[in-house]
Amino acid sequence: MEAFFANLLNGLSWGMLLFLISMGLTTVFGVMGVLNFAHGSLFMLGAYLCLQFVRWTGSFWIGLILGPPLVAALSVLIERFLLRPLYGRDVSLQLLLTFGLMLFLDDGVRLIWGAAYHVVNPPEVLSGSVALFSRSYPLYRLFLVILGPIVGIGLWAFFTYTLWGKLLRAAATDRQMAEIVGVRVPVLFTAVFAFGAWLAAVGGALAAPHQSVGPAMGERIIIESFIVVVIGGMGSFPGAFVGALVLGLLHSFGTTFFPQLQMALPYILLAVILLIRPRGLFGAES
Amino acid sequence: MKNKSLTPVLVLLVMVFSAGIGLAADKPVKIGFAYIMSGPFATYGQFAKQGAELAIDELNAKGGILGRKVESFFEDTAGKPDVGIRVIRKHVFENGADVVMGLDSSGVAAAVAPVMMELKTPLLVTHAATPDVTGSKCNRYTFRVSLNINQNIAMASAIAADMKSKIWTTAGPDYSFGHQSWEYFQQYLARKKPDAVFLPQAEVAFSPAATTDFSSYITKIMNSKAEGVLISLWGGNLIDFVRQAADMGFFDGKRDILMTLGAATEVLYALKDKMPTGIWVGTRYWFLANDTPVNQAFVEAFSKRYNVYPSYNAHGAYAAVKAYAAAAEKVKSVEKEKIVEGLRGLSLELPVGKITIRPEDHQAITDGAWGVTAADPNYPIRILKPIRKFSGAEITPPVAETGCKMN
Amino acid sequence: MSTPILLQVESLSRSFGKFQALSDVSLEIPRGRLCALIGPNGAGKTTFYNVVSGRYRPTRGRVFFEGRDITGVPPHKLVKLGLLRSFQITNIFPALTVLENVLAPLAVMHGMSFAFWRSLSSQQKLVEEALTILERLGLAGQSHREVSTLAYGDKRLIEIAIVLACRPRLVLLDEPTAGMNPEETERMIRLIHELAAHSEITFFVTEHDMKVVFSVAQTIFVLNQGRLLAQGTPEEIRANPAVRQAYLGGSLDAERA
Amino acid sequence: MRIRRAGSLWIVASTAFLAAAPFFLSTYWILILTEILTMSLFAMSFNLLFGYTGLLSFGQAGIFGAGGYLAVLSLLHGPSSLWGAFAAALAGSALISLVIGWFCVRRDEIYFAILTLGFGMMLFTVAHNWRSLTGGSDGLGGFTLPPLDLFVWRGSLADPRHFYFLVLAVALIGAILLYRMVNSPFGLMLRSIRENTQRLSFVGADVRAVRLCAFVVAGTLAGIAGVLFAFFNRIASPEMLHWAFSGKAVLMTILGGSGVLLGPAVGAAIFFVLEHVITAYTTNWMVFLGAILIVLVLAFPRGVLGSLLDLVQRYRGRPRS
Repeated sequence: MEAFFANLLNGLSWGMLLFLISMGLTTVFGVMGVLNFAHGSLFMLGAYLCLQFVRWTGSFWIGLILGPPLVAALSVLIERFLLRPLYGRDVSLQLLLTFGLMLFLDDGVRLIWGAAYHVVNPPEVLSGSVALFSRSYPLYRLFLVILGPIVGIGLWAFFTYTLWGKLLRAAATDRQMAEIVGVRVPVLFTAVFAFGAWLAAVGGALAAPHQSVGPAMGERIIIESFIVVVIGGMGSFPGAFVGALVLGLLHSFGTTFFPQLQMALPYILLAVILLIRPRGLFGAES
Repeated sequence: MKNKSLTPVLVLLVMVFSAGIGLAADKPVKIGFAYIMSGPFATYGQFAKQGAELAIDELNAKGGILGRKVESFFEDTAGKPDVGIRVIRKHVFENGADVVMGLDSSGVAAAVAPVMMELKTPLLVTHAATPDVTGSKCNRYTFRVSLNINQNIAMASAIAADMKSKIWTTAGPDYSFGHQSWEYFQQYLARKKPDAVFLPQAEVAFSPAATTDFSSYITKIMNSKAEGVLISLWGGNLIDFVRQAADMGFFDGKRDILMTLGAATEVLYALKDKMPTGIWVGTRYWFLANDTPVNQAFVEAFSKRYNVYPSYNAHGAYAAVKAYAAAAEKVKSVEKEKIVEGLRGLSLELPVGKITIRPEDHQAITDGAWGVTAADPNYPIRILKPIRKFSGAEITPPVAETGCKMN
Repeated sequence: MSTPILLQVESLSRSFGKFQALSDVSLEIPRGRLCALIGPNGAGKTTFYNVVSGRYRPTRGRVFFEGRDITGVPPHKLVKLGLLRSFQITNIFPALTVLENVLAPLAVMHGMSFAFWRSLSSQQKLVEEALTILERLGLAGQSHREVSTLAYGDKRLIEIAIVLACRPRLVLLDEPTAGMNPEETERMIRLIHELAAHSEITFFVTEHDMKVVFSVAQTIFVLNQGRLLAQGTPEEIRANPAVRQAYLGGSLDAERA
Repeated sequence: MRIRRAGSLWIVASTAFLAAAPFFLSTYWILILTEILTMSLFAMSFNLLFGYTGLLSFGQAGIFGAGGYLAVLSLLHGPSSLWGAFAAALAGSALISLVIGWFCVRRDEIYFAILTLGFGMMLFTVAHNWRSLTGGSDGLGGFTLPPLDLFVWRGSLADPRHFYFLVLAVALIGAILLYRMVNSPFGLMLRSIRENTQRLSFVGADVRAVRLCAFVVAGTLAGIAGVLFAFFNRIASPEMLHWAFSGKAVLMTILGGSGVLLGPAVGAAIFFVLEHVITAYTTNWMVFLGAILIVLVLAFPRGVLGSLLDLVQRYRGRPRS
């Protein structure tokens, strides 16, 4: 029983990180139709910037608050000067461009911060562990598990109740409609891309105390977030939440029960879901 | 590209003439290095480069090899077999390397080693630990100056034999390195301790290389009935594992733990005081393991130049350059076939201790050291105290066991 | 073979949830007669087309084509039988040339979808057939242009060309002049007349533009709120008070004026 | 099809160059050229799906790698015959692509891409984890290269020049096959599917079957390219099946131009030469490669070859057809 709960918590905390990253990915895809390969690199930048702020100020919170806006600012430039010329052209060009961006950023951080592995400590309040089911469980992980739904609810409220949120949602479901009702699409696109980047960077900053910070940490997570987005349904927010949870739990329980298959499990899940529900769990069927 | 056609002819002419007239001293000795210089494991390439450059500068300061200057070329294998083969071919055909050294990933080493038979150029493996390179895939041109899996695991099993744990499990990377480490551990420990029990394959914890969240593997081990754990994770994986395991109460003293590469300095530098104390850890070279003048000079020169203590990969590259120089001096030539003869059976004093390259399989018989992690105010990182040293002879499996058939 | 009635629809109904899009529509289209379907917005014209062309299954009722029950037969099988539809929004192959747009359906018709070793340009028969169709539509001169570079009206013609390439006996034309300027509309009307007169093809048109309908059709069917309101010659329809009522008076007269 | 005469002149000239290359290039550049040709075949096979049919496959590497493994397995456990190895890979990769394709061609666009990625990664897992058969992560090597038996003449594949000619011949055959294919009625079906899948099915074509056919052809050619790659490196390694390797084909194709048959080949050449030039100056080559890619995408949106052909056309004053 305690093993079950431990696995549950393990899966949930990993799922929550995945959720944050996939949220940005799915928003950007849903609204802009851009599949951003460099999304993982923005996640990585969030982690590195957090590391840098921790070095300067010693405070994780400052890194968490100040790092992501910087990444968002960078992505405004990326959207404005690199992506924008490609709108309306073949989607493959965006794919290639963001792929080039990924190479650039992944190796670029190595030039700035070096190739060594870096470690960011969790903030004082969240370090250590608590007793749970006759086991000790890291406080930081519990923080992630709780933070996930809070962020999820926050985003949900944002998308449901605020004007910007409604606009985003409208644009995600029907871009032309948004244009007709007078949304300034270029501004919206920039904002959406920056918002996605901000979410990715928040994820990166939150991941920093949890895993070592190194180049290409984004490359590892990008495929898993792709899978989350696709099984959840492209552009679907609840889909990203459920997809991330499913993948997180599959990871933790799969390790215990299907160790030989664990590498293939996400892909098997992906194939099965896409064959049964072609547009993902929460995707609108065409 | 156009005048490439003339290059071989010219080179040949130059060689013939220079051999005849004795102008060989003018031509530098070229060493081609192939390491991971990009991506998540780039730190290994960087360390190796530091070690190699230190060794080359030392040699050149003393007039080079046989009076010839030593030149180096570095190429990035990216940790991929096809790229590894391409850059080794580039070294041989394009850079005109007299010898090639390096290789971090076992997969790359396993792919490159057989190709050396066609390239007819000596290869000194300095990091990759797969037994095959000096085992089933051994060949005339492939050598290894660093510790391999078998040697390291022999030490691990010797230490494990003295522990009270009977039931063992493993946490390792889910590729050949992790699986082989576990298989040799079972084989060696069963010899020393026949009543040892090993958990079946489905109950041990092998994690894919891309894993960053180890919690489920840690949970799996903690829930098993194992008393002892062999951890063959390394690099970033090990750092993540140790941090997450510490938070989950894994190091509560209830189980015996062996980390085969826990004493790697890149790991210790990253973890600093997050590395628990009192854990048995191994490495391929520990900078405090012996106090010979050679080692002291190396550690001093290295830390002065780069501001960090030398990692095992830095030592590997350093050792390879020094071994090559020694072989060249021994046979008074850098001609490839002669170097092969020179390396066979070569003995020399290195920072790690005295090594001998076994002529039968080209594996270096090298001393090793494990130790228990401890805090020391004089060092920014955890150090090993006490240290248990092993002689090369006792940890190197006999040639018959390696599966090597030298041709 | 030559049944006088080409298409026969028997009490066709289709509902979406509670909404009854079509109820109990019955009509007959004789071979060679140019017929049109009209009705105010939301009258069920598009649903009717979608049901007849096999995109939707009817909730009730049957469709017969040349005496054969085709209820629920999918579109690509109807093509083989000779029943085709054109699309309201231009539905062509944008980056292909004009000629290729016609060759593609022709290759399908000739069972050459999988011929991978023969050169396309050496298929004389195919190319000639394609050029004949293009000539008829006045597009032969542009056969090597990419269709995405054509004017809107010409793109609509490509749509017709694709349909003709499938050797249809009955073509459902869904608003063939939608979005066209007067000149293009004029040309389309002439074309439909000409094709109807000089080929074996029967056309069944829906239109918004009453002018087009009344200048083209020999028989007109009026659909209102999913029901067949009236049918007859243009004169009869014009005189029908129920139809006038459905179109809120005025509009029919306005068209005439 | 456009600019035909000048185009065929170029093709004849470059074929002549490729055929004569071993007589004046250094061994290293012959090896690089061998790799370029192998990757060209792989990328062109990918482009039959991507550029011509509009299907972005991220699982192409899975079949490429499977071809390589099957050839090596047939050498290790069967006769030492080059043609036997090719036959095993051909049959195997055709069968594998038939099975994978059967599932994947039902989906469009991004869903097709992700689904193929999933199947490719399943194949990767098999190669990576089935240690007793595939050698696991270290790959499957240790075979002796079969003799190059041309019935009238015997060569040695260990000789880089002989190996080069084999690769050149296979790549040329592949290119000719693809050329005939894209200019056939079948090729027109593929392009029509790319342009408007729904429209084609409305004129009575069996779109799924056509797509499946293209998938099998592309897969089989990829498998053959995989054999060449495995033989060239003397090993079949799991990396060959990884999605990142498919990514390489995507990269080369878009770089060269997906709208032109030889675009992927040009892209492969650019990629290798770029890599070579950049690594000669810096070890931080990925930063530069990334930056150059970004510039190329913005400057040559139709790929280098595609954009060049456009330029030539504009120069000649003909309207873009």
